[in-house]
Amino acid sequence: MNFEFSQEQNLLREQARGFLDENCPPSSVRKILEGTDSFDEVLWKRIAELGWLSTVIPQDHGGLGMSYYELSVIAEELGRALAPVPFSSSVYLATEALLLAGSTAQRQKWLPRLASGESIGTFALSEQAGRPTPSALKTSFDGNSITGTKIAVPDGDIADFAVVVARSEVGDGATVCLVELDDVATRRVDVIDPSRSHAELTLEGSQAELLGSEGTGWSLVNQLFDRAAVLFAWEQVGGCQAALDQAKDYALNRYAFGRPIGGFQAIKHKLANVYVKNTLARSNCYYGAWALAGSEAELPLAAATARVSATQAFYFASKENIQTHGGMGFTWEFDCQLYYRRAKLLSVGIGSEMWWQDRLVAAYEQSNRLASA
Amino acid sequence: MNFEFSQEQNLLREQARGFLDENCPPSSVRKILEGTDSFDEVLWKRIAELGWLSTVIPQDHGGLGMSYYELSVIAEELGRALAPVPFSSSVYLATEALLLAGSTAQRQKWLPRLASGESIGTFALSEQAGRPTPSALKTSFDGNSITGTKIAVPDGDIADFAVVVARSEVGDGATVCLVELDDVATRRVDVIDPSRSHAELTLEGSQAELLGSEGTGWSLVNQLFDRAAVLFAWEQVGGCQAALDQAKDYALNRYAFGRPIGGFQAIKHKLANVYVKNTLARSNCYYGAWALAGSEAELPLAAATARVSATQAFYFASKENIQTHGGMGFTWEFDCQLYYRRAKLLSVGIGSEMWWQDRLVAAYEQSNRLASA
Amino acid sequence: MDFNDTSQEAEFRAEVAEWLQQNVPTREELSGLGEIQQSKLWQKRKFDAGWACLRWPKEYGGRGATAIQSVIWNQEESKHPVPTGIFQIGQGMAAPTMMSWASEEQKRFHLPPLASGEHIWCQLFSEPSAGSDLAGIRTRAERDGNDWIINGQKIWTSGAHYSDYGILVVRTDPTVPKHKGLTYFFLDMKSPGVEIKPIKQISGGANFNEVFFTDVRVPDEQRLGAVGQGWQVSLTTLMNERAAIGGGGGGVGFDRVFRLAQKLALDDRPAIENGQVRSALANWYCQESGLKYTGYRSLTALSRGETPGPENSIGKYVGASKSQDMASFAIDLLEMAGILEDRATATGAGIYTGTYMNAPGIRIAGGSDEIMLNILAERVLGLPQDIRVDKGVPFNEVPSGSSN
Amino acid sequence: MDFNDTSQEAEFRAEVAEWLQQNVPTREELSGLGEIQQSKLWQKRKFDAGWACLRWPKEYGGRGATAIQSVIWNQEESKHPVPTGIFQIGQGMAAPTMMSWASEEQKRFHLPPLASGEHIWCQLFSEPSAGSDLAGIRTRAERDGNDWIINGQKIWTSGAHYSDYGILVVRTDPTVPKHKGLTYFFLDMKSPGVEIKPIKQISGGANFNEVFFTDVRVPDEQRLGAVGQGWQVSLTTLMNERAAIGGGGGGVGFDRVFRLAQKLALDDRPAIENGQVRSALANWYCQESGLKYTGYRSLTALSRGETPGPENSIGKYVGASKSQDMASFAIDLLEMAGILEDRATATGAGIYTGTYMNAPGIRIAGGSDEIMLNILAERVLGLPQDIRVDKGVPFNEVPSGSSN
Repeated sequence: MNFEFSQEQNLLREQARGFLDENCPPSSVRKILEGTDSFDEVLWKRIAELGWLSTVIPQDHGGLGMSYYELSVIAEELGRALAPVPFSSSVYLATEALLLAGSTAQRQKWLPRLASGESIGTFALSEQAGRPTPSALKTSFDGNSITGTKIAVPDGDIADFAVVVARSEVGDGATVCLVELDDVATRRVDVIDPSRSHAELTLEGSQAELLGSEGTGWSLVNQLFDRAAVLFAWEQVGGCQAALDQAKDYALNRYAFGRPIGGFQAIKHKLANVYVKNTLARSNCYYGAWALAGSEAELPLAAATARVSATQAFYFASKENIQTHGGMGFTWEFDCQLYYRRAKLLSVGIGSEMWWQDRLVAAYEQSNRLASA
Repeated sequence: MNFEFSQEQNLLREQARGFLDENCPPSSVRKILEGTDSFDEVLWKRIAELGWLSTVIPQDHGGLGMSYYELSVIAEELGRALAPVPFSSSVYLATEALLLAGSTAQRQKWLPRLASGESIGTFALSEQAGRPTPSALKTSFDGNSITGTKIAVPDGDIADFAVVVARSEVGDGATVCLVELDDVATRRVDVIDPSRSHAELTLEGSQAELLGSEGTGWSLVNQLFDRAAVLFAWEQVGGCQAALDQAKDYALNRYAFGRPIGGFQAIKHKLANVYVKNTLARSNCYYGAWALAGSEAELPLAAATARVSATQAFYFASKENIQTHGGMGFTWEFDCQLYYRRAKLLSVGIGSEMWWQDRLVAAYEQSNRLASA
Repeated sequence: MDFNDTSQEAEFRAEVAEWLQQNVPTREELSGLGEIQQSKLWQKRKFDAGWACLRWPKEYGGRGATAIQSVIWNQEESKHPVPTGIFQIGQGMAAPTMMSWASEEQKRFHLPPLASGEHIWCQLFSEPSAGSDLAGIRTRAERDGNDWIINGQKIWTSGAHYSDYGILVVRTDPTVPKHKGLTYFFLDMKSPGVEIKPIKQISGGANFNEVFFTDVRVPDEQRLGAVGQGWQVSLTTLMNERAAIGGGGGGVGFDRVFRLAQKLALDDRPAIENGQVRSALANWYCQESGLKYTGYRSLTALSRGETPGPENSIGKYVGASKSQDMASFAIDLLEMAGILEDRATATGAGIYTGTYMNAPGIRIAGGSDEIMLNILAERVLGLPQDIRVDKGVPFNEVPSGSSN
Repeated sequence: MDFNDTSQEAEFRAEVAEWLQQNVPTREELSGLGEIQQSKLWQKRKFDAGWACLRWPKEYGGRGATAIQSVIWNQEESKHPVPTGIFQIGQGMAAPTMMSWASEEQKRFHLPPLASGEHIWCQLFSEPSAGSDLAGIRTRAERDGNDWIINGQKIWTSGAHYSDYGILVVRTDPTVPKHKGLTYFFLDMKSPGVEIKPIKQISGGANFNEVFFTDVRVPDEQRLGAVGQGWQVSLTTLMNERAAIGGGGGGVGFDRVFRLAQKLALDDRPAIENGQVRSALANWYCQESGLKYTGYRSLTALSRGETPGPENSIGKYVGASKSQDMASFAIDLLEMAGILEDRATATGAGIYTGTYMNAPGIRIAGGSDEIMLNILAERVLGLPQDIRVDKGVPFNEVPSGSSN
């Protein structure tokens, strides 16, 4: 029994933190937020050089073949640094989709490129406002080409290919395709956190190939979401911790009524409550990482638990960080906004808190059915 | 435009408060809580003498024919005093049911007796755990007699008659009957707040007469609940205020670390939050009283709004009152428990917070449909 | 208790409604004008017809109306899309302070142009190191003959760039405890040495400014109250601020989220049918309704001649977090589309994200949540004040950490 | 990170499981015995076989086992319905204090009977006017030759009526600041002048007592630490208290409410299908799961030789309110049947109301919510302590209002 990261993993964390402190300070995030670039290309190249993109990709596909514990460590640090790069799209979504359902040819073609950073992948599901369901999908796939519009696709303007969910008349109602984006019309759209770019994809008979098999797409989306949820949750927990650190530092150094505001119980108890939520979320992320690293059966419940608690914790930490800063926290100049924006972006990225609460209870029901069967 | 009680109504409040301070101190409540009596019979007689039972009963049925504003004032004061008498059962439920649906003969027979306190009435709906629905009702009525078991009937052991909801094969699925309880087996049951007695009624072909018409019972239950909800909410708001007063007094007089605990922000902000919830609930009760006094169309929404906010406020005020008292609040000897018990009793008495949240949204949907039609 | 008008009230309402009907500026009249010109046009028209600042005495440009008449006016005016916001600080905060503290001559000179919209005023109170602790301001005023010379910096000044005058609190004696060394002035915003810089907010807007003072001269005649009495004068302003912003947080309201939930699908059914959605909506309705009727109760008190008290702090305190949480919830309901701010892409895009980004400011402006709770605890419930380590300490000896 | 046992751990677990299988008392053995006798029987059996107080050194009656072995033992033992609670204070709080502060002779004399269950100890710390402010106790001890004479009152003493010994903090010097005038003793609970009265709780139970001291003599040999050093000795006890109660609030757990929601109907469908029910359940699951794995992380730290820190305060803080709200919610789900405490009337009746009535005590006992938040803010986050008006003030000059 051992419920901590190993020494090697903690060493990786130290290295990652040191690297990001240097190569991804808040000013880098702000540069993307305020500028026209879609992502920090220099940072992305360096991350690729460090091998982070290839962490869980098998060695025979150009990866490091390490475990999800290492990837969790990296995710937390990227979340902490609010890194403005397409890591979640390319690694947690596109890479995982290929690992889950890619044919040998697809894996051989794409995994080495994803591992090296030569290609960026993403995932496109949403077509309209509201929670996606198979029956509401309009995008159609005829075996070779795909037609439909996908909104709010993360990194859609910079990705080389997208894993796209289309309607299916058979099976679970959905089919997943791989679409190269060279000839696809993409339009960058404004989102709540401009440090992470999003685009609308207009697919008009674009060439597409099946990923997995027809009519099993919805099941694949669910498996993919469970895996990505753990890694998104680690990013969120990293953000939680950074927001708490920022609030605490400010509360120690800002004086009112002749003393640091961190000495007033209103602030002390607020930040203690942030700490409590962060700690519970982090512990649930440990559980999630363990399930992702090995236990298929426990993954749906563990992933939902990590995801719900991390989403709630980041919203709370980021809004109370602004509140602790008072008026200064509401200025563009201060970095509080970066966490608050990212909190909301990450919270709907792969489905909202509500959606994951529902999935959590469904997973518990399922695990009970299995236990009693 | 005028959104306050009149001078006469405020005078009534002062009189009621003075009367209850004298005749219903916490020690009276505790006597019923700890003893074997079902209610404070002396207090009940005095309340009857004051005419409170007859407030809204028309003068030609032995009542005072006053408005629901006066009854709201009385309800708030009874709630504040936690009066251990069958007022809510007899006045908000049984009397209202007769006013809503009683035949001339039924009104002539029962209203004068309810007005004078000679008879106590109650209302019996629940048969099992969970939210009652027409389709789940098992109690049957054949036109003359009724058979079934009703659980957790307030004042069921002391009431002279009960308004009982039975299954119906026609209309809205329910029929309401009036059942005299002389020959009905009643068994007092233990409940969370023993200062208000409850009983199980076993109806085995007991004589019963129709109240209203067959197959309109569920609609009657809903109308009755809307009316009772406003009055329950006023009792709850009275309890909120008393719990806050108790907490505030203690916080001013209890010292820790060399100063009153009411000077610590943890306690200050806690009690300020209690005050905020109480104030919003009270304002919603004003709205409810106004709708009950005259506006049929707005009543469902106003009643649900008053009820939900008062239920939430009383739970919060009563639990944080204990918390403010620390260990002393957890002792049997202190009166904090009286509010905490009553809060939960009142919160499910005519349907839980969840139920009323659902009703609130339904009422809003309905008022929108009406507005757009 | 009666929501309906008395017959006099109904008559007054009809008169107001008719005048508005005939005098609200048309689109043509407003076209080509900026927001400030539009506001000034409308204010002047009201003033000329005797409908400006209804409760003010006639000699200062008002109508001498009752509180309830003023409420009726506001209710009727709010039915028309007319711009009114830019006069709020001058008419709602500076003017009541002038009425209490200025000379008769000053009142007759300054109040009519405030009522007519000719002059816009702003408020120069907060400083970078004095927010919640407002009495901890550092901007200095030093006497020089008949003038005072002001040096320092103010922040969070709405409308400084288009204001004619400002109300100003400064420190005239740093060697006495903080509340005792303050003095209150009003000044011409065009005075030499006044420099105004907009502050960009996290929401992207720039509704506030920093205002820098470099050797700005203000004549002693523009002092309100005695030297050292600035805190008491400020309290007049602040009490009126609370009444002015008491209404709530603005932004996304219940009805909008309700309609969104009716329209959006959740697992192929209308989202409004989901129990979690219903419960959240019900709670917000209770808050909105509770604030509305709390406001009505305050109006009734006002119409009876009572002063609205600190209980008005409830509105902003409850309303701000409600807006924030409703916006966050609405974004969640929209799922992936919720983050879009691109009106070309999604219907209603930007409305919820806009409120999400604005709400944190409402939780802070005009007294943070924490200050509101302190006010309620101390002034309504009578609980003790916080322990004050700076009490009785000369201002220049109070610890200030790195925040100075 | 690995939840599974190493091979040595698995071997140890098998050994434990087998011994438990063969030695847990049968129903027949326990029948006719009260809870205390049952507990003593089981404790003695464990002690005789070397399975009592595993982490203690062998010479004091333990096994000298590792932290992880102790965890494995607890996990396996908890699978059997054996009574263990009455020894918690003695073994979990008094014993660690003795180990740090008592003489070798005292340890050899007192620890083995604690391990064997022969002696039960209680804790005499809180007083009516000293709860959160524990160092504000007033019970006096005055020196008389080789004895100390104790007068005063303690409160919230679990098990005082069946305890053999008690650990006790008293004031030996009221003229110095409060933390400096305390001294720590242990005493024989059968000493003349000790009077014990049960306290009835709002939940109806009486798990706690008031203990009155009238001229109770305690030999100076039973002092732990120096005169005036009582606060430091108390901290040893309190740190262990926090670790002991860190596990959470007890009462109604997630799985029970989940099953209730599966079973109950809501609008003629299983309640578990309702979105509000699902959302509430999901949030509680996240809390329970988060506490569980936070606990595992502490165990891992423990097994690496680290001391569990104040972050253990989270368990009780989160768990208590969770229990309270879950019980309240379950009662609501049951609707009118929720208030029944009559087992004849309703299945599971009394379980939710019982937790509802018990939870407020958990939010207070062993450090209130507010104290827990202060501990987390100060000791984990490093935020400043509250302003202390009693700091450096002689205890008998500290304002105490009407609470003395």
